[in-house]
Amino acid sequence: MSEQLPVIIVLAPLFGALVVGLAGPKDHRVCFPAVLASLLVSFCAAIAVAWHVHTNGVINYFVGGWESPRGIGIQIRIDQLNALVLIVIGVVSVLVSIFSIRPVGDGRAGKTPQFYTLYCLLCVGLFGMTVTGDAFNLFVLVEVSSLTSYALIAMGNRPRGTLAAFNYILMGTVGASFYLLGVGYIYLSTGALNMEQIHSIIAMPEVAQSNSIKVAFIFILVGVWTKMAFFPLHGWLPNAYSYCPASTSCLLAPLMTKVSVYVMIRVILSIFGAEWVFGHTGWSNLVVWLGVIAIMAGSILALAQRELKKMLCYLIVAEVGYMVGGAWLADEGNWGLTGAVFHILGDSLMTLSVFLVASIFAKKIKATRLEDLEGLFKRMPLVMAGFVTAALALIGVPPTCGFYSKFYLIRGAMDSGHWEYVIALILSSLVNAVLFFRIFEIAYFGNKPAASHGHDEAKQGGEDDLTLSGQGAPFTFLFPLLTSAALIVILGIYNGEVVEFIRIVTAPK
Amino acid sequence: MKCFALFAVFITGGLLLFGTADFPEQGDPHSPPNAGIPGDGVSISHYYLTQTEKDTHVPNVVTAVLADYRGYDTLFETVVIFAAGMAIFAILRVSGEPRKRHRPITDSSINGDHRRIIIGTTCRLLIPVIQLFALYVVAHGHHSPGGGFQGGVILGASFILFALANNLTAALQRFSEKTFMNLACLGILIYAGFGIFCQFLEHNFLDYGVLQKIFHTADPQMARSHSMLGVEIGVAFTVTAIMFAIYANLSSKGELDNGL
Amino acid sequence: MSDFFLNIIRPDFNFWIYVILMMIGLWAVIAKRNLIKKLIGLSIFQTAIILFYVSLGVKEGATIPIVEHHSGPGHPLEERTIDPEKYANPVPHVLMLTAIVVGVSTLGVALAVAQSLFNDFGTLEEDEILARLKMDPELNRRSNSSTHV
Amino acid sequence: MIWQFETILLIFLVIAAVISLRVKDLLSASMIFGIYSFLICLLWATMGAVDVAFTEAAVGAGVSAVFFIATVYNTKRRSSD
Repeated sequence: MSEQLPVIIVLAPLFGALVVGLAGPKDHRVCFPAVLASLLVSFCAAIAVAWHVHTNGVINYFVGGWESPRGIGIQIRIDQLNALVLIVIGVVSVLVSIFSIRPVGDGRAGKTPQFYTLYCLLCVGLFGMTVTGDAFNLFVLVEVSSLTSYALIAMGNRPRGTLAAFNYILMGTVGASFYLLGVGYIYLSTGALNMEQIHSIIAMPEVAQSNSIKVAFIFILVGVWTKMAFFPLHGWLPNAYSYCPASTSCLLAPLMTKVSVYVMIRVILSIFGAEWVFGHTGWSNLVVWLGVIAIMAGSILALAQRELKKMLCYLIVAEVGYMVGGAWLADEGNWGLTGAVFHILGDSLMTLSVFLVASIFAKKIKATRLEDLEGLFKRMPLVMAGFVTAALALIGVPPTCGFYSKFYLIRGAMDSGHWEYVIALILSSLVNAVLFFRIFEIAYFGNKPAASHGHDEAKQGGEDDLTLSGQGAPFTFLFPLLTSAALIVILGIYNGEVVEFIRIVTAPK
Repeated sequence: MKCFALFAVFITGGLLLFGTADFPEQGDPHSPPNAGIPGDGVSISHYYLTQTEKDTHVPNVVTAVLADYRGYDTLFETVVIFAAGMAIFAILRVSGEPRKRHRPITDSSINGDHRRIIIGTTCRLLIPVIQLFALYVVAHGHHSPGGGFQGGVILGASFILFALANNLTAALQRFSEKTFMNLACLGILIYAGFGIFCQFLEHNFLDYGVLQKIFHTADPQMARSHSMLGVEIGVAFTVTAIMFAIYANLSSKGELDNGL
Repeated sequence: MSDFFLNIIRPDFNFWIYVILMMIGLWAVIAKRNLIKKLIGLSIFQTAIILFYVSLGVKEGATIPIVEHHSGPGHPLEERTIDPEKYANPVPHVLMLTAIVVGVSTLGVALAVAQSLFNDFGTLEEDEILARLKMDPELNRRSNSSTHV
Repeated sequence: MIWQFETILLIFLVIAAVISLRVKDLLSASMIFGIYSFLICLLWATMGAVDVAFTEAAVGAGVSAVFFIATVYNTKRRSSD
């Protein structure tokens, strides 16, 4: 059975979704256990697969048994790169599902089964995007994950969130269509859809020179950039993530953009080949500059925000700039690419932690603006501990993984002489420091009487006793947060091993 | 906004035309998509055209590729539809108990309205034919254009037509919300079930050939053909249910009462 | 004139048209203010891509990709040879079936979101919606109370 | 595949697309979009893509036009552009 694991990772949440869809409307209590069980199956399968990759090398799985001739069926391919991404998706989805048990302020009144069905389907899409080895199959799974995320965002019942969801639909669909168009141009010049096959054909000199391949690459890149909210195309992200239900934002913010960055790296490495992409020197410089602009713009816009979640959303935009710029550094040893992959892993956990904290604030004390956070160190010490860990990681303080990913990114930038990227990275770390220390200051030194604030808001909350219970957060909030904070530190400590694992794929051949 | 739009549009158009420069001539049977790249082994298109019937006994190559060679794609395409149904339900459906009907609509009152007598009678005559045709499209997809999607959409459209000609409530009495949501899940369950079943028989996901033992066919190819019919039926269930569900929610603002 | 048409425009006419359709669609998505118009534009954009794919699979003088079925006793399957040039390329057709279905699913969800926007704002014009948001910055908190049901 | 026929279809296609975007009445726009879908379905039938044409006839010209109309029925019929 162990050779079936790659596809089980994708199928388990699908069955979870079907169980919820069939049994959920009759009894809402079925939903959560089914979701958690299916995600845990995926998570365990992901770990088993990663272990298998570690010991035996790359796994190739041919759906339907259509192995030869090459490319007639759909191939699932798991190497070191996506094994790690799969584990991260597993961790995040399981933790957020635990967080989502208490639907306070989620705007999903009476729609719990639909929420969990969409949640599982979103995980199906993300897992599927990660494992697939087929260019067109990737499009279908991108659509699965996009469609569900549109719905999850629009479920919030807040007019601004709905408007953001509509804009997201337009931009997301245009982006996916661009990706589809790029695959069309690839198919036009190579006649193939399997990533390995396309890669071997593009290595032929007469194909590599053709205009259609270049146009295909540009379209695919623009499509993926739209999905990951790379700077000029980031318009949909801040509103969509800050006005959607809490659990949704905790799931989407860490995963959607990072998996899209993974897709970009997969496209560079597995479809077009690093030699072909970085062979066009002008492109690499251009994209690194775009990344620099994205980092600066994201940081500056984050400084201007007064709402915690909005601020975090602009930080995501800056982080995407790190990863895209880093992946395109094209230094000799591919350290930039390695750093970008490591940053995908680390940043998912950091984003998860800060969004969990922001959601806990919003749920428990109805605080969405920075000024509302006064005196929180005393009221919720554990939550703030998690927040501090994540913030230090985002700033880039040593024992956390944020430091090491920035270290590898800067090493790559120095090797390739992209000093503007180094400067942008350091400046943005400073901005992060300013942002988070501002919050710490408010939360530590501000001493607004906590009780009066809590009561006024709690009356509106009605039956949710959470708001009233004041001190501390319940276990289902704390467990995901503290786990992810711990993982941030653990990933930082074991960075050498993880990077070595990543280098098997990213090191120049 | 208009300036930006023009700019974006012309950049896109220019890029597309730039890529057109080295297009193969249209209709050229030896172009890369149609015949592959020389030196890369068998072209997938040629393989499908020449080997499909030997591999699966299905003359309609498109159906065979859709349901078998690239069946994994089609599974997730069905999942996309299912997700859309769930999404619309999650976005639009008004929660809680549906509002009580002022005037219960029974069979007698459906066609009692004189303005609707022509439409009603025509639909009564048409709908059975449409539904029969939809079933034919699903079942005959192996030999002629058609298959689960087309059949499913037509079947769904027949319910939509019924709702348009009479009213949504009357349609929902025949095809209730619970039924279509369960039907949608069931469709995917059938599709994925075929795949999982192959896994239990120690083959890869969706490797239908191994189902020979179950269907008692003479060769694995015939088992593939039968399984394709099975998964097409699953697709048709989901598509029928979701198409009607989308219409029902869109036309009644999620209240599922008086629609269009 | 007709020579010019046959030699220059005609061979790539499909590609010209699909580029034009795609530009029309994209323009509508960006520049139109009405949300329904944007969605019509989006659909046109998607069909243009489908047109592009289908044009790839065309072969001069070929028929539909359904191979002739005569597996009688006189025609054992293994001995038959099929000339792939006689049939249109099935791969783009398969891919585009998927794309059409994905397109209609997205359209359905988008229309649902548009209706839900209409419930919130009472209009489908983008500029009016934005103006209303500006006038009433607290709108985003308006329906919060209803979500706690 | 007759090229004259195809050319005429392609030209009509562009005309239908432009009109459906220019009409201010959304109901008409939806209907013209249905016509557009039907034309493109004919085009695909002439190109040998029968399955695609079949799907487009059912989905594009049939169901999605109905979805548009259902939405227009529940919202406003007039559009400013």
